Amino acid sequence: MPALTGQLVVFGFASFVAIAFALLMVVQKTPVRSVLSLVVTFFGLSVLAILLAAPFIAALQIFVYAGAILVLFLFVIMLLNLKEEAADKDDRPVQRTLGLLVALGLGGLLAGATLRAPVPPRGSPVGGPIPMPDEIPALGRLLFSNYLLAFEVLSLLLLVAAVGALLLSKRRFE
Amino acid sequence: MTGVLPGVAPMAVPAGAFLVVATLLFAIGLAGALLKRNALSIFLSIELMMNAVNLLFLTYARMRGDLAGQMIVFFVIAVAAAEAAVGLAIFVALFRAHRTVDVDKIALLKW
Amino acid sequence: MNQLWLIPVLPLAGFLLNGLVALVSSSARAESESGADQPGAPLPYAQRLFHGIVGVGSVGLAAVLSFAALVPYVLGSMAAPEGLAPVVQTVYTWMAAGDYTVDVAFRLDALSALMLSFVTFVGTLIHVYSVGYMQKEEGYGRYFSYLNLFMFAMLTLVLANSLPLLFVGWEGVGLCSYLLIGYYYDKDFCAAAGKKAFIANRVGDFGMVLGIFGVFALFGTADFSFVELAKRHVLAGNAPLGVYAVCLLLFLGACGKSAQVPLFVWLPDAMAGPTPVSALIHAATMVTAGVYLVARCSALFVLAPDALTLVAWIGAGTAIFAATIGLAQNDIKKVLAYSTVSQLGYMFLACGVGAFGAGMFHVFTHAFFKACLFLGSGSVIMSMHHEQDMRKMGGLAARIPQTFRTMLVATLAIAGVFPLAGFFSKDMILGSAAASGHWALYAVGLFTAGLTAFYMFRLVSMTFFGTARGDAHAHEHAHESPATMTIPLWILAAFSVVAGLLGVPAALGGSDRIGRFLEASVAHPEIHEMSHGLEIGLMLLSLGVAVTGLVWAWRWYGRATGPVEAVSPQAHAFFEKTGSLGRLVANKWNVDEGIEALFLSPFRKIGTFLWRGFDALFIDGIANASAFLVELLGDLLRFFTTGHVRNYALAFTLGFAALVAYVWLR
Amino acid sequence: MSPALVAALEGAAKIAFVWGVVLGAVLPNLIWVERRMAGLIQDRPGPNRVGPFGLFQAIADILKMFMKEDVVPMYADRLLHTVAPLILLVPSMATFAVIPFGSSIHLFDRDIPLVIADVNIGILYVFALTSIGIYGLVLAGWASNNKFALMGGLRSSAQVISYELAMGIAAISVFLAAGSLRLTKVVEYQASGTFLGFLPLWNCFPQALGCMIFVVSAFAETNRLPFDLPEAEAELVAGYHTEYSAFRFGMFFMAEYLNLIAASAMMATLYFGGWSLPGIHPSGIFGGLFSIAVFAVKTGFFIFLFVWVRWTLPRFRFDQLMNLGWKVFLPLSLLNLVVTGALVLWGVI
Repeated sequence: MPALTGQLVVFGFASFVAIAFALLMVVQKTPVRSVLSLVVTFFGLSVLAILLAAPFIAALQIFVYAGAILVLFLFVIMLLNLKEEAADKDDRPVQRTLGLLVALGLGGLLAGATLRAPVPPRGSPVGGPIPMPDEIPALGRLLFSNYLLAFEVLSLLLLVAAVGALLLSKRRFE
Repeated sequence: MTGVLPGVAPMAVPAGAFLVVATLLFAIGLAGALLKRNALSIFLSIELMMNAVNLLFLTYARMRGDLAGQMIVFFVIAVAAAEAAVGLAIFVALFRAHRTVDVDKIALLKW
Repeated sequence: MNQLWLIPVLPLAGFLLNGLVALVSSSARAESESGADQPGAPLPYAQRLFHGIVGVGSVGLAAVLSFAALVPYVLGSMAAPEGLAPVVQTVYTWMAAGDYTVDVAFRLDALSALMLSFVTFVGTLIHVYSVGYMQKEEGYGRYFSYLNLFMFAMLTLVLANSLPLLFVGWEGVGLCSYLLIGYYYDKDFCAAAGKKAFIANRVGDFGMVLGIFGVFALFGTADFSFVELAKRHVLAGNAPLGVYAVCLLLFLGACGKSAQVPLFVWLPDAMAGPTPVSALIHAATMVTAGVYLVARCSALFVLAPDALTLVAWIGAGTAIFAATIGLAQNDIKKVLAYSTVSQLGYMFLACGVGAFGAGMFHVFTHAFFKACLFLGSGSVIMSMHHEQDMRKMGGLAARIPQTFRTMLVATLAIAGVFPLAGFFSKDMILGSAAASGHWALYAVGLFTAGLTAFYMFRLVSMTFFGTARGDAHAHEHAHESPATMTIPLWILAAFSVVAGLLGVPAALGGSDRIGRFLEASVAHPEIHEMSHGLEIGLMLLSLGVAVTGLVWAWRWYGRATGPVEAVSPQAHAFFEKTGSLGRLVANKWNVDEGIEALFLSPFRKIGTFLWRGFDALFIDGIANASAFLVELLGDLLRFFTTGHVRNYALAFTLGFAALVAYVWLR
Repeated sequence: MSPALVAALEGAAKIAFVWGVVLGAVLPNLIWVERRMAGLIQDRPGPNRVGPFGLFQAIADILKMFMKEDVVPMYADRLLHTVAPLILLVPSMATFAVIPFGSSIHLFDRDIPLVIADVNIGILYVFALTSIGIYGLVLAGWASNNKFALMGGLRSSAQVISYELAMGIAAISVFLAAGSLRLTKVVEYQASGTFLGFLPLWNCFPQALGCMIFVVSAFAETNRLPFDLPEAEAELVAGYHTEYSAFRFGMFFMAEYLNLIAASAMMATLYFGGWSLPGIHPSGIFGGLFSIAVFAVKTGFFIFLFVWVRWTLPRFRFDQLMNLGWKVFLPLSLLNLVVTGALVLWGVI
């Protein structure tokens, strides 16, 4: 089935891009470039999301994450004029090696755990080809029924965060 | 209302592959968070970790064929927005006070 | 009459109005710097007029309304053979818990009608009297607002249709009593007296609250329909053990409010308040609330005859106990205070022998002559420039003739001289005690009647007869009180004469109207019939005892010419002869000291122990030890607290990894 | 041929058609139109030497840009400096993928919908791409290592983010009425009935306020006058592309025009019925072509409006711009949302 292999190819490419640019983000010394690498990673992730029948989330990922949150990062970086990370050597070698080991170890652990963990199937997905039918109305109905409380709390959280951010970044004149 | 994912084709890519990619990205983000010294870079790494988890949720949603996972991702993204706003505001305040965002030069979380 | 709720609400409105104006004006006066408005200076005339009109007007209007309500009721009730059914008026639902609700509902029946009549009437007179008595006082507005608040609470208490609402009024009058006793709050002993009253009442209220709970537990309701339920129990002839407990608990509350042994100690001290307050609250109305409560719950009490007997003995004991103390008091108001305690004992004695109607009758008559006596003493005190010691008075009869005459009438009434009010009510009590077969109680009551006559005439003699003692200057300037004070005196004196006619017993050709009227509301366990001959004989006996007391007092004190230290040589000699017993009586049986030794001092010691031994050593020790432990731990953990966020993140991640490993390998 | 291959071919053909028309026909002529219009409005001839009526002026301009020297400033971030114009250009080209440029056309026994990708997240897709475009502006300013450029970049991104909010909320009203994020559904909805009995059900009528906000915000989003603060010559030389020359500058130029065209197409689609015309529904191949023509005329009108406004209105001050966006448009767009919600609830639209 050519469509399926096509999906495989897309998956392979997208995950390669995501992982490669994620690595690049970590290795990168210039914060601006780190941000850009992460943006590319998000594009890869968003393609993966489309493969997972979540185009709405994919668009949201780009719209909110790449388009708003990371731009905010960029702004702050420019505001603070962070050209390059401090050139002096990392004077915490223990932290460095241990951190790397722990990250790798935990990554392996999690990979093993997630692969072993059984996922109770809710019902085998069936239906037409991708692009799939509209899932947005179903999401909307869920949002305003089962998740209404979470939604309202979230709106409150956003308000508080906005006020908090405003207060924190305000210059205080003595 | 049931939250069942509207009918989609069987997965062409094995779900395990998505899980592996997600954990890999999580591990990379974790390494970044532990190794970077610039507060902003650490924050970026945390964002990457959150997105890796998002991918995991999406995969499970696809595997189970319902929308709960996508819903959670929706909320995670919204919370991330709030978190970014406050976090970055804190960094700006921090930079004003210390002229640096190198976390190794700031040891205020003591006593 | 469906404006029952207006009766308590009117004084409440008066309280709010007076209180507000008083508050505003006092803060304004505190701010003003001008010399004319020195603190302590009386209020300007216009403001006094306002306070007086609002204070007297609201209560007077309530009185008019209540008479409009109760006159048709009383007439209808007298006409109907079984009496009229109670009028119950629900204002709104106060609280609802499950299917049980407490309404703010007012009830007009024979009992509350009787109380209502003299509470509003005497209350109005005392308000009028206060206008004259308090005119030189700084806190004129405050005084009237408190007095109005008291009227509101008392009327709520009287009209309440349920125990919880009655309790609101109960606490309300307690609060006002406290406020008014401590009216001169800048004097230490006044403030202390207020606290004493409040705390003694708390002991009683504790029982009262438990009693209300008990009633609810027994009958499933706390409004006065439980009386009907209790009556049915009488018919069924079975009284649960809980009834005893509830009766005793409610009686404990009544003891506190009505100053019975052992909770009577607060009432004499309460004389620290202004005299009209003593007249209204500590003689005529509030203190009778306990009797009212017992009468209200009479159907319950008759289920527990042993409890009733206890009530009778407590009452009798209080009566004679307080009367003996009254013999040796020199403060004019103190004598009246102990007299009040003694008379309240009489009332409980009546209730205890099952003659609730007689008890309430005595409440009714007592209100008039005791109010008259208190107001008269106030008039005396005022004319003597705030001198309360009778030893420094004497010979005032010519100086203040109106006060003298009214007080003399009231004294004869309380002494039980035929045909004044006290005679009928007191003899109804004594007769009931005798008729129920409690001859010992009768004897105590009779003896107390003699003592009453003695100490009351002693008071009159020391004050008005004989020669002027003490400050000659004060005597020369003694003058009669203004009309606002003498007119209430005359009215009360008149009622002291005629109030008893409501209850002329059958033996004297009357029909005991009040007793029949009250039958609808109070229980009457069994009817003891006495022959009219025996009844008249007993009456003559008590009259004889009373006259003996009067004559004795006249002999000892009537022409007393002794010095201030020993006014009457005979009395002095008598007390010398009785030695320690006499000293004991003169010292109020050392009750206060006894309470101090029995309760207060041990409690203080326990408190000190708990403070020094338990709190300081044990509790603080625990706190300090845990603090020390935490500090030790903190010193250990300080090593890990580098302050670097990356270390923390690493530790956090390690912990998380361990968790994942555990979950996986489990 | 397998269905997948047919679908792929069909998609490729549509992409070729759309980009061909946009890049090959509209874009060069737009340059000419703008310059000629400027001349007309400013009472001067405008370019009239190259070809008839100066029609080939655009080609000459493009050739000039290709041939000029490509300068990268010494302390610039070379990589980002190169990438920035591309980041700006690519999203603006990708926007066209979801805009339905006609109803459908019957060819080779198949109904071919005249839209490259009819995705269910249509409007969201457009906004996502718009928000990505910001990176181009910011990075161009940052990478140039020039304070004017940086200021321009920051300004433009602040401006775009601010107006994106009002624009997005205005657009929410549109798909609230249409009941779908899919742009084809939005157009079909507008073609489906009448408003108040005599007006076409174009969103510009029931949502006149939203339409106005969207149009004005689109001017701000595309950095066109009167909102071209980022490149305000008088203050910032040329804003974020101060340090760009030759073909890199050409890419910015191109991106601006592409954005303009895309914005015009979006306005036509969201508020003016897209390819539909009330009362006229021709069928067959002609029907498809007719709908394309209708869409082209509507889009063309808005392109003309852009040009017209540019040469007519003066520039805003930056604080005025921000005030307008946050204190006027944002509340008004919320009001529009509420009103539209009420209309939908009561079944008026």
